[in-house]
Amino acid sequence: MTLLRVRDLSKQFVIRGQGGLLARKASFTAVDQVSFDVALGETLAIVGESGSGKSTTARIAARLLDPTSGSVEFEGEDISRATGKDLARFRNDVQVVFQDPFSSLNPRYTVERIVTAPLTYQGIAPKGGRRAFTRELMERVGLNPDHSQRYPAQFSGGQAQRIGIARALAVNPKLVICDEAVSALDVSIQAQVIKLLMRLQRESGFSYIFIAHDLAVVRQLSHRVAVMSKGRIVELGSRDQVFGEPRDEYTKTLLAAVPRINPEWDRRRRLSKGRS
Amino acid sequence: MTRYVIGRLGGVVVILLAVCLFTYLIFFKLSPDPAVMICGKTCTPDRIDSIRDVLGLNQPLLTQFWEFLRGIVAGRDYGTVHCSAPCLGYSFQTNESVWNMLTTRLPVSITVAVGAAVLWLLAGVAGGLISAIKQGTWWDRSAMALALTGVSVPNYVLALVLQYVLVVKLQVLPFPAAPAFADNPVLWFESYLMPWTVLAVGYACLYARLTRANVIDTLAENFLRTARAKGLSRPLILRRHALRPALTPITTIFGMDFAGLLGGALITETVFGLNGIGKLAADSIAKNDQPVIMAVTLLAAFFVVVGNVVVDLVYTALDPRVRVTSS
Amino acid sequence: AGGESQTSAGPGGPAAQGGTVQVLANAAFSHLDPVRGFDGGVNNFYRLIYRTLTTQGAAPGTEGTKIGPDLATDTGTPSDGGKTWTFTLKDGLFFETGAPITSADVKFGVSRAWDPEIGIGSPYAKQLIDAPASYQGPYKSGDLPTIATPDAKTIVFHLKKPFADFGSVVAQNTFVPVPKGAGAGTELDSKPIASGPYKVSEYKAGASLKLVRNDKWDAKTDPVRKAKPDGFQWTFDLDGATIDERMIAGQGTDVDAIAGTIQAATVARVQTPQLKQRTLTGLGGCTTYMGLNTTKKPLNDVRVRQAINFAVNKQTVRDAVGGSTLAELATSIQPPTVLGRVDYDPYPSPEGKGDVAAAQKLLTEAGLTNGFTFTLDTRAQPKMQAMAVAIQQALKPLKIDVKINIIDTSTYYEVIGTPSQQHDAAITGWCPDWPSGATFLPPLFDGRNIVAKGNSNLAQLNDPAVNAKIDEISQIKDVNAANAAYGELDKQIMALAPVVPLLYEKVLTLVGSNIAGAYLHDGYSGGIDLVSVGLTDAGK
Amino acid sequence: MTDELFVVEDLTVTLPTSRGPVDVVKDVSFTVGRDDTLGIVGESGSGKSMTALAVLGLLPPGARTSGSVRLDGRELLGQSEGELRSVRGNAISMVFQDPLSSLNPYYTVGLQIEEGYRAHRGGSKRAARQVAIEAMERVRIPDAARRVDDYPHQFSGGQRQRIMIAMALCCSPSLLIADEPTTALDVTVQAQILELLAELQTQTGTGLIFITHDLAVISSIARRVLVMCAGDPVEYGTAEQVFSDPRHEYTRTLLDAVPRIDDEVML
Amino acid sequence: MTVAGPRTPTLLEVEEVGLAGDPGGGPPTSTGRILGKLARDKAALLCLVFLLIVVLMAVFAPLITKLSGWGPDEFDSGAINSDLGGVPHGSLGGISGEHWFGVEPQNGRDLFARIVYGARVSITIALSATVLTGILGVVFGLLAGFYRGWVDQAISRVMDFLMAFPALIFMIAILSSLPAGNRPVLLVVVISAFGWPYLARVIRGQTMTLANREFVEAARASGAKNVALVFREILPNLRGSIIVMTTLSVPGYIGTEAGLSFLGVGVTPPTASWGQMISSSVSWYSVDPMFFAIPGTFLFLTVLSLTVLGDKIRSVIDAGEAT
Ligand SMILES: Nc1ncnc2c1ncn2[C@@H]1O[C@H](COP(=O)(O)OP(=O)(O)OP(=O)(O)O)[C@@H](O)[C@H]1O
Ligand SMILES: Nc1ncnc2c1ncn2[C@@H]1O[C@H](COP(=O)(O)OP(=O)(O)OP(=O)(O)O)[C@@H](O)[C@H]1O
Ligand SMILES: [Mg+2]
Ligand SMILES: [Mg+2]
Ligand code: NI
Repeated sequence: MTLLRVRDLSKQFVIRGQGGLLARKASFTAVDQVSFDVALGETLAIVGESGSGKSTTARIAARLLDPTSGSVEFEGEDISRATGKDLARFRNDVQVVFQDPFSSLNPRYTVERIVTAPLTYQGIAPKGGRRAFTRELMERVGLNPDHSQRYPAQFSGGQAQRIGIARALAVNPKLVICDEAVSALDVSIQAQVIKLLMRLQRESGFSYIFIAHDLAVVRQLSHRVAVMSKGRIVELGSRDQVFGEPRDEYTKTLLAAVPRINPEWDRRRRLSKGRS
Repeated sequence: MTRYVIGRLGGVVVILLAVCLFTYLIFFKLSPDPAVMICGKTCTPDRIDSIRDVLGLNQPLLTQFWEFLRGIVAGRDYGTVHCSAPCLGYSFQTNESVWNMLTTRLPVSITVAVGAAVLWLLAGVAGGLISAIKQGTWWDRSAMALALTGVSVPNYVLALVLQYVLVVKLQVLPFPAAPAFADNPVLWFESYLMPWTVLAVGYACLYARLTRANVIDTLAENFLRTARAKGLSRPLILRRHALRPALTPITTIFGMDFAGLLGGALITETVFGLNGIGKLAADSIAKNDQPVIMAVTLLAAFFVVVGNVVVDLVYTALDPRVRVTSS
Repeated sequence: AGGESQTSAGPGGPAAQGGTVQVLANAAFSHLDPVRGFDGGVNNFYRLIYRTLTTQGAAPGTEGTKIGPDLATDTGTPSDGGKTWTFTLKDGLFFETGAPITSADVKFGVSRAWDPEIGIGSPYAKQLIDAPASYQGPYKSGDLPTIATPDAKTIVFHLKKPFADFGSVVAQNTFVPVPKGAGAGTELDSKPIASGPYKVSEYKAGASLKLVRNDKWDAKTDPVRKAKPDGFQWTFDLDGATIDERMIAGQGTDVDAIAGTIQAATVARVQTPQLKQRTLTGLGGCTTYMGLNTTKKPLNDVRVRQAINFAVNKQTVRDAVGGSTLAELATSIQPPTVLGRVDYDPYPSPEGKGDVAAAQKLLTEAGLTNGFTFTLDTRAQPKMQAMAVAIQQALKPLKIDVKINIIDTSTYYEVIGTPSQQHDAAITGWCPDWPSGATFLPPLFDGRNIVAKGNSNLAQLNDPAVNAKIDEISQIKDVNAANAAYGELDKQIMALAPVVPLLYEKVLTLVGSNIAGAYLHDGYSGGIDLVSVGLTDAGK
Repeated sequence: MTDELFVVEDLTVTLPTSRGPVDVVKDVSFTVGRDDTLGIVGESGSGKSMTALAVLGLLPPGARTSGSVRLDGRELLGQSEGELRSVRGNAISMVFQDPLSSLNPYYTVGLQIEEGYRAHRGGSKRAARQVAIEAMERVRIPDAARRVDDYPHQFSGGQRQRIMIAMALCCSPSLLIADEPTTALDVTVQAQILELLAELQTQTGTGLIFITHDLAVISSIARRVLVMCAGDPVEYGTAEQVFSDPRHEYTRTLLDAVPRIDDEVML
Repeated sequence: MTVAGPRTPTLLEVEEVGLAGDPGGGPPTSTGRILGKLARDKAALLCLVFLLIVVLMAVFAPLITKLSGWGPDEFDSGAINSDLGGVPHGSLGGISGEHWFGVEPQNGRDLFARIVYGARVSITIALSATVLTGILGVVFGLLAGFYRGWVDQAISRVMDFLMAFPALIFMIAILSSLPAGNRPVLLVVVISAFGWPYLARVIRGQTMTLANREFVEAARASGAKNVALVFREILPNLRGSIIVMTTLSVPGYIGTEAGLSFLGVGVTPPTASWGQMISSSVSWYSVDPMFFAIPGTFLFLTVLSLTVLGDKIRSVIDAGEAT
């Protein structure tokens, strides 16, 4: 069952043309004829070049930005023109984790207030009170629950990112759009968060759009993968197909460039571990 | 952009028309019959009638309003006298051409406004900035206490006290008058110094507090850390990175305040006997001199409305994030 | 005249020839056009640039209010039982333009008073001189046939009915000569054509006015105007407090300055001997009173009005305007400066502090033991409000609840002058146009003068006996006898208590240390007589 | 080792919180030589960024530090703002972790790159602008000549990160501290940036402190590695040693958790 | 692969409630914590105490003046010198055991009683006008800045229109043509009607900037409706300007009330108000400085207390962030 259907999405930004203040406007195509589907309970990963339009696509899919052309359907309804109740329902069902951790947190609010904001906005009261709810949520994403009264500026980059994740998971969305949601996390916490995401998918049928540069992570949790370059989807296929037999030239370059830990050292470590 | 400006200017005209009409209604309908006031102490009903006739007060209100508007563009005739465009009529009280009254007084108001604005911007922004940097120190506290005193003192009180101290007691300044700059620049400066100061104090205090609040907010931003990390000099950091975001909102207020002052500083001009638009307004209200009230209102409205357009343009120019969505 | 109205002698000795007198003024002149302007201040000023057929004297006290010839050789010759008046012009009279002043110019000047657009000043010419009903002034209706000018020196006025004091009427501003054909529209308001010793050299409306000598004026033709200084310089629209400060400080050209009455708060500061030397004080020549609307209940009961007259504490009212230095307690309607006025007190109380017992008795008689409520109109001016509050406070013990209704200064007279809008009482004042009961009692108390708009009979008193008496006095040919009769009429009216006379306000003014020849002129609301003032040392 | 470029000894950072002061960095010591690269890895929130900020005296207000930080033998800790100014952006440059909030939204990225250059190198506006464009080109921002006049919010996350790098590089510092500079970059661009950094190091002998979570990147560029956990330096050694024979439990957990592209898929 | 199934809350137990439930959503700690912190701050406590005194004065005015012996409108001719223009007898403006704060020149009314009664009028008018302009200014400023487009156009043009009138002139014109009615209420309404655009424009400008911040977008993605975005996300970031502008508007409105009273369109005499007292004392500044100093001091202290308190509250809220 298709949850989200994106068709022929394009986005052009108005940019300054050459020739000073009074110059004519020019436009720049950030997203170009992008189409994809996300099924219920599925993870679609979007990988690709930096600046290729991944975040822009995600924003449009979450209806935070209006497309220049194209359509976005959620549960069969075109949401690119939805208003009022329909839009509210859509917003409740779709949550976003933003790429830039600090900018997306209101500097005036404590973590507790930030994390429970979606509940407040959707008129849901947390069982057991806000404090307990927040503490539990913070624990799940690996944050110290004692810090629930701190303000965003008092956290590290990775912690701020986890606040963003916690916020997205506070309600029960059908679709979570994760824009580089785990990039600032150390690998062990990253693994914990990924496990959490996958468990939620298993148990509650969440769908994800997962934007990431870490191809190893993508391979771990995606069902299908879209590869973007210069505003277009150059390759879209099942995970095994994209990783196993990439068709597009850019995908191949990408896969070839993945850095690895010095294999020699790695082998030695495994050996020593085995010994100890 | 050009279209936006043209649209806004169209809006200005509409607002001015609305202001005109509203003023007209209020002062010509709600307030007493000017004919009676012109008529004076010993007056007969006949005479009131003939005065009304000459002034066109017997016509329907809208016709009168239309005549008034037409006069601005095309000039008009009053009884035996012709009033050439832009005709804002004649004062009921002094029989002077209102246009002349405005043009002779405007330079005084502009001088007062510009001088005061320079003073309060310098004092307010500098004071607020220093307070913000030295937040919580002795300097900060005393500067903010001073700012409070400043706003709490009504400016006519300040005017009289200053006058008493500086002019009467210490005799360092002359009694305020409005001499021409060309005649005696030193006297000109000395004469305006007090009005400028008195007018500037209240604003300076407000600006200092606002600047302080905004700068403190800005100082906590991450980008300020970046600026420091680049090894920029302190003045540059403050001027470029701290002050610009802090001052952008202040431009809004400044535009409103300055434009408002161009339309006359009522109290200050009255207290110091400066013949500007503000004093003209005060006098014409006291005498219920409707054509003058009308003209003063229009002039003030013009400055404010145009000022607001300028503010909006400047604001979008100053804040790139606003700029992008506005196009 | 009352003994208190003594005008202090001018400081600084005799005025020298030359120099410029500075005048610091609160407000600008209303009009420079003589048929438009009509108040004490502007009348005083007009004498510097304009001449009229006759004029008041130039001296302190009653000497000053005596009418004497100016352009005319005498104060007029009546004929036809006082219905026709003939005046002859002196020789050697010229406008500032150099043109000679003829009787035709005088006639032209007077006829302008009929122009509804500009004839808004002194009303007497129009009221007294016979003219076609449709006459609209020389610019619209041309020549006024009822004023004859048989030759260039003679002018003959035909009145509607006999008027004994017409010699005083021709001293009014409307009788200023204007060159035939000139002065249409607002011309004279910005550029007067001088006939007096000075002419306007620079006029910035609302800011300043500069007078310089009119060399076409011949001192030999003018026994009244001393005209010692070479010029006058007005600075208008100064703040009252600033004027006081400047006068006290007396720096720079302010030593050559004169100004109006000081503010109440300044009184205490001018008590030093040095400043006392520079002060002039005297009566302003007006009466401040509270009109009681006799058509409203319960003020229609004369006992109630009398009770109020007894109860008002005039001391506190006086304190409200600045105390004993700035006002005297009023007892009669006519102020002491009016000729023929009788000094008496129909509703006496100790020190004018109000006699509550007497008032209570009258109220009990009227059946108002429990008091009542009435509304008092007053101007939106601190002084006026303070007076109203003082009255309110004084009537409280009688359980009279005074509701103060504040009306904008600019519309005050219109409101209280419209019987349909007027409330129960109002505080206002009246000044005579010349010091005679003729310009005081009939306008205020003639029941037949009650009009729907612009009414000045605030009490709306329409008493047949009073009306008859007014008619009777108007028939009296002898001016002095008439004035004496007005003095008696004053008593007759006060018995009806249509008003509560509150104060005779005084003038207290400071002059610069170099000012000479200054005295207060009774005819000009107590202003310093401008035609006599000058400088001690003209070279300073 | 006497000619070490940069030495940190027993650095401790204490931050005030509503529950009293907290040591977020405890007794950290390390050295960086010329043309040398130190990798700092560790738990999120373990004090990596605070260590970096402490070096330049950019900690949040109220923070206290102790220990010693020396660049070319010159003590930096506790120096006045004025003295630090000549070091910041000149001898030591820094790439911040959170690019969007670290860029001033009111100015074009061009100006923000230029101003650092001009503060230390002087020169005309035009020259500085040229430098800015070149720096942007070096970090692979397409169409740099046009985009130099764009504002931060007009860039993608990775592009902003690269602008931060360009800003840090334009004065050829002797020490570059890069706090997660490539997290938002795809692997190809990342490779190019890493190459660029290596090039710079060989050309100018720049010392590099590279903070990241990407252990693969560390293994390929760092000569020495510092592992942090909850403010403590749990392991410090050569890359080879840390990767092949981790001594501390935490390092081992970390290395075990690294996802590998060829790992078995859990899904 | 699609995993269909009932959407049961698994991560955390949540229960659905209607929109009515828990609209607050603010930091749960705030009120209690703020009060607690303020109580521990000496300066803030002092300010609170002073404001409390003023409020009590206003509330119990009749009682207090019974104690002091003189009513606010009672004349005391014995206390002033009629021959010197009505200056109070004695130094310090007639301060004595009988008249604690001295008397008013020209009529000898008791200044203490007038201060006490004046507090009623001035504080009510200034505070309600401040609150009203504050609310109008903030709400309309936020809406205009946030929605842009035609909402902004409509609100901005109305603001232009209101601001275009020289406010004082029009207050006089309107007030003098309105029936007397309840003057203080009328004053508040008129002052606020002309006063709010000033604040609104500032708020509008800052809102335009804030509306483009990413955290607003984030909240939108969390399901916040526009109204919530405006009032929950943007508003807290404006408090610096709001606190400054509103605290400083208190003396402004007291002054406006004074000016209007003076011009005869404000409160009717003999009602006392601080503004009216200050403006009538101005001309006496050199002869009877106490007449000015006493109401001036009260006004100053009130404003000072409000501002200091505003700053303290702000810094207490900030406390978590800064330290
Ligand atoms: N202003 C502050 N006040 C109090 N504690 C703070 C403040 N800023 C950061 N911290 C705390 O200091 C610790 C170290 O933060 P730091 O930013 O150095 O972590 P990091 O190692 O860079 O983590 P990440 O990899 O997530 O960026 C964190 O636990 C954080 O919560
Ligand atoms: N507001 C804007 N105005 C103009 N150009 C923009 C704007 N926002 C984004 N762009 C441009 O659109 C392109 C796509 O940006 P987007 O943020 O979608 O990239 P991305 O794929 O998320 O990259 P990254 O991985 O670096 O975050 C970029 O080249 C960027 O510069
Ligand atoms: Mg992105
Ligand atoms: Mg970090
Ligand atoms: Ni007039």
